[in-house]
Amino acid sequence: MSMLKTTLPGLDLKNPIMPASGCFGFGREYAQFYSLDALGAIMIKATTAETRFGNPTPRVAETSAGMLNAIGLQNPGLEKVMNEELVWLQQYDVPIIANVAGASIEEYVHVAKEISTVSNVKALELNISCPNVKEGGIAFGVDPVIAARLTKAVKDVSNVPVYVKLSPNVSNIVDMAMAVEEAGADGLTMINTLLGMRLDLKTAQPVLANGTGGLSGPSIKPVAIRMVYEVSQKVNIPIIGMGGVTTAEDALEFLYAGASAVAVGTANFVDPYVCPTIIDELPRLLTSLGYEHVSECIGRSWKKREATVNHCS
Amino acid sequence: MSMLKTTLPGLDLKNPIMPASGCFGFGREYAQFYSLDALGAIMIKATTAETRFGNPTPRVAETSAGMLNAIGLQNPGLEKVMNEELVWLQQYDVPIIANVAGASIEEYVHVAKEISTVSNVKALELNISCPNVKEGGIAFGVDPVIAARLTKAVKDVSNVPVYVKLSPNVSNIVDMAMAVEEAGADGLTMINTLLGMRLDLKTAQPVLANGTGGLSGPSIKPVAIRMVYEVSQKVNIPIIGMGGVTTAEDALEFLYAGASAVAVGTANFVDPYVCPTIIDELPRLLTSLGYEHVSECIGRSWKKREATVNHCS
Amino acid sequence: MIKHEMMQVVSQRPLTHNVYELTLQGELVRFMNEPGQFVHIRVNNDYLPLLRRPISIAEIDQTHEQFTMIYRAEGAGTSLLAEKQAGQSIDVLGPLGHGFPLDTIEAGQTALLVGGGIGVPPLYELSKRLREKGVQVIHVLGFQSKADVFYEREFLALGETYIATVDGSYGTKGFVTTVIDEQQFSYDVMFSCGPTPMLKALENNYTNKPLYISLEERMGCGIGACFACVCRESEDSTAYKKICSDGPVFQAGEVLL
Amino acid sequence: MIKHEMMQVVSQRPLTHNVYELTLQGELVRFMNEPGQFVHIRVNNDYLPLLRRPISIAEIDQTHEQFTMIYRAEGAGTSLLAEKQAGQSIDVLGPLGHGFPLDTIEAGQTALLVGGGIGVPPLYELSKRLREKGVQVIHVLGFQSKADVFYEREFLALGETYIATVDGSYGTKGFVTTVIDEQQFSYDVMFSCGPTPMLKALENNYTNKPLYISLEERMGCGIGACFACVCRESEDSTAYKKICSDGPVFQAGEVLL
Ligand SMILES: Cc1cc2nc3c(=O)[nH]c(=O)nc-3n(C[C@H](O)[C@H](O)[C@H](O)COP(=O)(O)OP(=O)(O)OC[C@H]3O[C@@H](n4cnc5c(N)ncnc54)[C@H](O)[C@@H]3O)c2cc1C
Ligand SMILES: Cc1cc2nc3c(=O)[nH]c(=O)nc-3n(C[C@H](O)[C@H](O)[C@H](O)COP(=O)(O)OP(=O)(O)OC[C@H]3O[C@@H](n4cnc5c(N)ncnc54)[C@H](O)[C@@H]3O)c2cc1C
Ligand SMILES: Cc1cc2nc3c(=O)[nH]c(=O)nc-3n(C[C@H](O)[C@H](O)[C@H](O)COP(=O)(O)O)c2cc1C
Ligand SMILES: Cc1cc2nc3c(=O)[nH]c(=O)nc-3n(C[C@H](O)[C@H](O)[C@H](O)COP(=O)(O)O)c2cc1C
Ligand code: FES
Ligand code: FES
Repeated sequence: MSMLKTTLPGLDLKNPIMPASGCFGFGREYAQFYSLDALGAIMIKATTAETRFGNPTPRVAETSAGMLNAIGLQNPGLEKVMNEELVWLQQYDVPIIANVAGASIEEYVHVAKEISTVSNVKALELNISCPNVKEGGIAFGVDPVIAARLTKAVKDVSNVPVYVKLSPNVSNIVDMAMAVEEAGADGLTMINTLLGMRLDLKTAQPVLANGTGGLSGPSIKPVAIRMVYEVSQKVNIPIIGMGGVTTAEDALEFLYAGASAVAVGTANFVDPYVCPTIIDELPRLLTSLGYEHVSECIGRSWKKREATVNHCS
Repeated sequence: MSMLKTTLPGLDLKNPIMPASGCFGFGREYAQFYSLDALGAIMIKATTAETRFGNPTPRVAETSAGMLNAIGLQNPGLEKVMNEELVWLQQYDVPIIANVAGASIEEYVHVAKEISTVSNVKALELNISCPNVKEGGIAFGVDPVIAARLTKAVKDVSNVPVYVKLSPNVSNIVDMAMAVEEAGADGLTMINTLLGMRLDLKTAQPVLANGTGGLSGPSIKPVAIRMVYEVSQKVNIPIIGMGGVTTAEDALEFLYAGASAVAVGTANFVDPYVCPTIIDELPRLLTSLGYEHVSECIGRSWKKREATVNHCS
Repeated sequence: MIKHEMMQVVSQRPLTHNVYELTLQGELVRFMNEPGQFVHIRVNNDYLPLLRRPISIAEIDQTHEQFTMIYRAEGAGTSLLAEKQAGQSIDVLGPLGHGFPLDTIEAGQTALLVGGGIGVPPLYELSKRLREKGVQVIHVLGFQSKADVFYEREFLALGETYIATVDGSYGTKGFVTTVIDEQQFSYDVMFSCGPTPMLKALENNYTNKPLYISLEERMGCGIGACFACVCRESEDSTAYKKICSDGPVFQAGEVLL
Repeated sequence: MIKHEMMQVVSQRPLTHNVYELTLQGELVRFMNEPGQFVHIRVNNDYLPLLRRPISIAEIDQTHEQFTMIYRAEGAGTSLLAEKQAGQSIDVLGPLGHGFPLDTIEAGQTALLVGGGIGVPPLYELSKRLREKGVQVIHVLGFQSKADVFYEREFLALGETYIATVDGSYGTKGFVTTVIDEQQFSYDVMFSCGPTPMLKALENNYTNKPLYISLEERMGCGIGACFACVCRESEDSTAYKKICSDGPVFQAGEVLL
């Protein structure tokens, strides 16, 4: 397994594969299928200061090789997440990346400050890009200035490294990435969902009660790969890549593009074992392609072969 | 057939279905399969001032329910398009929408001025959004100010109405749409392709010689529907919608979203008869849903039922 | 215990022009116990369609490790499901959720089972289990028209069965509530599954006896992880239930319809 | 004349561990004439995979309205194609492009047919047609290893046949050029299909006789409409040819490799 070992700010990962936020709850459900110890890390569902009910239903719709969701940040709220979910997760030897959300900079700061004190929370993931929250989420995600301000405010209070989750719904993803890097982000996670919509044939109305929703799944992978490729060449902080990953081959494509680790979202709904399956298959895939360590693949699409052979295992 | 009759600035359409630019060449190839008279209109391949070879090959790659292309505006150049392709197209009773491209405002203006004098060219489609042209195309497509300036310059010289083709690779598509509307655009066409990428598993290199390419096909439909829905509520000029249309149901979804007509791109490669098939099936579909005229469907997702019952046939 | 298994198709047959009965075999059946639970089915190995489809368990046969589903082939997923043939295998996740509580009623008492359209199937296993327990069952089943009626004979074999059709082409013209109002059944517990407007009508009109209802919602994970399928507990609180894991069966009033 | 037809699978059989021979039947065959043309195949009704796959016509049987393809099952599309069985139908667009020009050689003359790997198939129909015309044929076929060799017997039945394998496990160790250089064949026209490096080597090394080559490129439409498959005519001009409609067969020098 040591060929998969990966080190990122705040995170000592057995392997670079983890479930993406919002697609794995707080782990309880998937623990019915396999031990969560197998995972590199777990990105838990977005947490806000108070309990949130989120959007009306229907909240999901299917598209060609993808799905739309408009959950609307439903979560049990900071207190319950800290006192129940994170405590329950302590039984596993797996670092937690806490996805932090809010409707104001103050809310983000409050949640970040508190949740980053929990011992198994090894990093924060700033969810500045959720397209389903209307009270301001959108503005954070598409404006480099606000994103940087938010990043800085959270960095100031966080006990653990801060990863900023980028929205793909922007003209220039590199600008966003560089702005949050400069503001002190320790890493990036990307991409969140693309804003999309589906209309019902009979009623002509949106299938989602919320109207629009976030597009995820295999259909968005080419956009995600392009963005990781662009951003990884311009920033010096690591990237956790995601968007449509379903197989070990998909995960490898993200590493090639420049991600240091890979998250799996929608695919968990299709196959509850998808994360451990990818973790199992990755070493074989790497070996078959002549790699000795996963780190050799990172950014290989744009780095010279020579430049990547010194791996850290 | 009169239930499909559609009138747009410069365009008297037998039906609202037309092949999208770049996916139909100049019509010659598809004329081997059916008479081009069947089509509502034809959007011809982007035309530039001089012959362009475009990008190196491979120029296409497959993705989940989609494809990437990086053709790079290859075309025979203005003179040949005017003297050969458009002359050949005269034999058909079908309005031509000429897709105009260039590397500078001057080139756009020159091409627009000349090509808009050809008698079967009933409208121009300003291709400000081609993600594959590096010399400046991108800037036009993501900056409202430049897009407006270009639109105005072309409007000043064009003999026919000007439709501006919007890029989806922007933070705010409504801003772009409103900017070009204010600059005098007679209509909008949307969306062009999403910028994407695919890496080869063995070499770790991009599959496309150009690196990135434009994503099209069913996978992008939810993004296109969302954008047409947003823009159609904010502008007073008509929209020709596109992005992943494969069936009559898909076309109807675009009408519901707010498009007045619909273009079909990638699907032509899969099924050369796709346009006439959609045109055949549309009346039956409309009737089965209780519509008497295609115009009743336009913007139905956001308009009140009452507001749309006065149709124009 | 939730299992994931490639189950074998034992048989598939049409019950009406668009409703099919599909029987699957596999070890997963051993874990099925409550009537009203469902399975989450992946109809295709690739991404078209991407998501699983939730379908109720209509009958459980532990002896042969088989269970039966009854579903309407309508959209992309169920249409593909209808093409499956004996000998093929299907990717099943289940059993999921909590079913109808059998312990709310005792031998000798009477249960009123009210089903609407494609909500009828889970009532079949429920009815069998209630009968096994010595409970009397009355079935009131609503359909659009005569052509949509299925399993009348099967329900009749278990107890009194009334059919309502919206267009009156069979049984009583009207809704299940038309039958219930006409017949003035005396019963102890009502169990129901069907479209939300029907469940609402039952919840509003028949308040003097316990009522259990099974809900439907579009799902992502089907196991409680994604928050796609929630419903509120009441209008003025953020408290919620997940239909996939807390339900799909709830007591009337437990959640907001 | 390009046709679009749902053609019937007559037979499918493996030739090597990953190369298959697939025979289809249908009216479309009537329009096939030039050896070296190809068909564009939709392997699935849905969008996975989305694009058609270009495959050469390896043999034409007008009597039975059948034609044969030989292809390597590797990626998503060809792997699905390999699952098709007799009796099923496949969506075919064709025949496409321009094949090898038979009129460049006369009865009594000798043709040298040089194929590499999965470029070998179109040479089979070509060889048959040349023989029909009274032309002598010599075949030089290159493969990776012994396990990859196919159709040796079929080619032998038409004329002298030399095999080269990269690892030397069968025939001559090396490339097709190794064989050609060793044997010093005397011939009148060379026809070739295979990987671009091979075609380049032929174009550079054997310049004293006419050479026709068949090219491959990733395709969109397959009929000349999308500009996906172009190649330049020369380095210093914007002139180009489309492989799908102007080719796939070109005379050496006509396009830039
Ligand atoms: C707990 C539960 C039990 C069910 N039991 C049965 C049953 O026994 N028999 C039966 O015929 N149907 C049942 N349904 C409804 C069934 O899930 C849908 O009819 C089916 O998912 C539609 O899929 P499709 O491929 O035909 O439609 P599509 O239109 O292709 O579906 C698109 C998406 O919407 C979802 N969807 C569409 N309609 C529904 C719906 N009514 N409920 C939930 N999701 C929907 C699909 O699952 C899919 O994700 C049940 C639903 C739930 C939640
Ligand atoms: C004119 C022509 C004739 C051909 N004849 C044959 C033949 O007789 N036998 C045979 O085995 N192969 C032939 N090929 C190559 C064949 O088209 C590819 O092997 C096949 O498309 C790969 O598809 P896949 O699903 O296995 O791969 P994937 O990796 O799933 O393909 C992804 C995409 O890339 C394209 N692609 C991948 N490799 C190639 C390639 N080498 N050439 C063109 N497109 C490619 C696919 O068509 C598809 O669009 C021919 C190609 C051309 C252009
Ligand atoms: C149902 C659902 C809920 C999600 N919730 C969150 C969330 O709470 N916070 C967040 O940052 N991202 C959320 N996401 C986005 C995913 O973490 C991920 O970025 C995205 O889905 C792309 O990955 P995928 O294609 O593998 O799903 C959610 C996605 C889905 C499908
Ligand atoms: C191969 C290819 C070439 C294209 N060339 C052009 C072009 O020249 N000009 C243009 O405006 N759009 C071009 N497009 C974009 C299409 O016109 C269309 O906007 C896009 O493909 C989305 O529609 P679709 O999903 O139906 O293909 C091209 C698309 C493809 C796939
Ligand atoms: S479907 Fe995911 S929580 Fe119910
Ligand atoms: S594949 Fe479209 S032009 Fe050749």
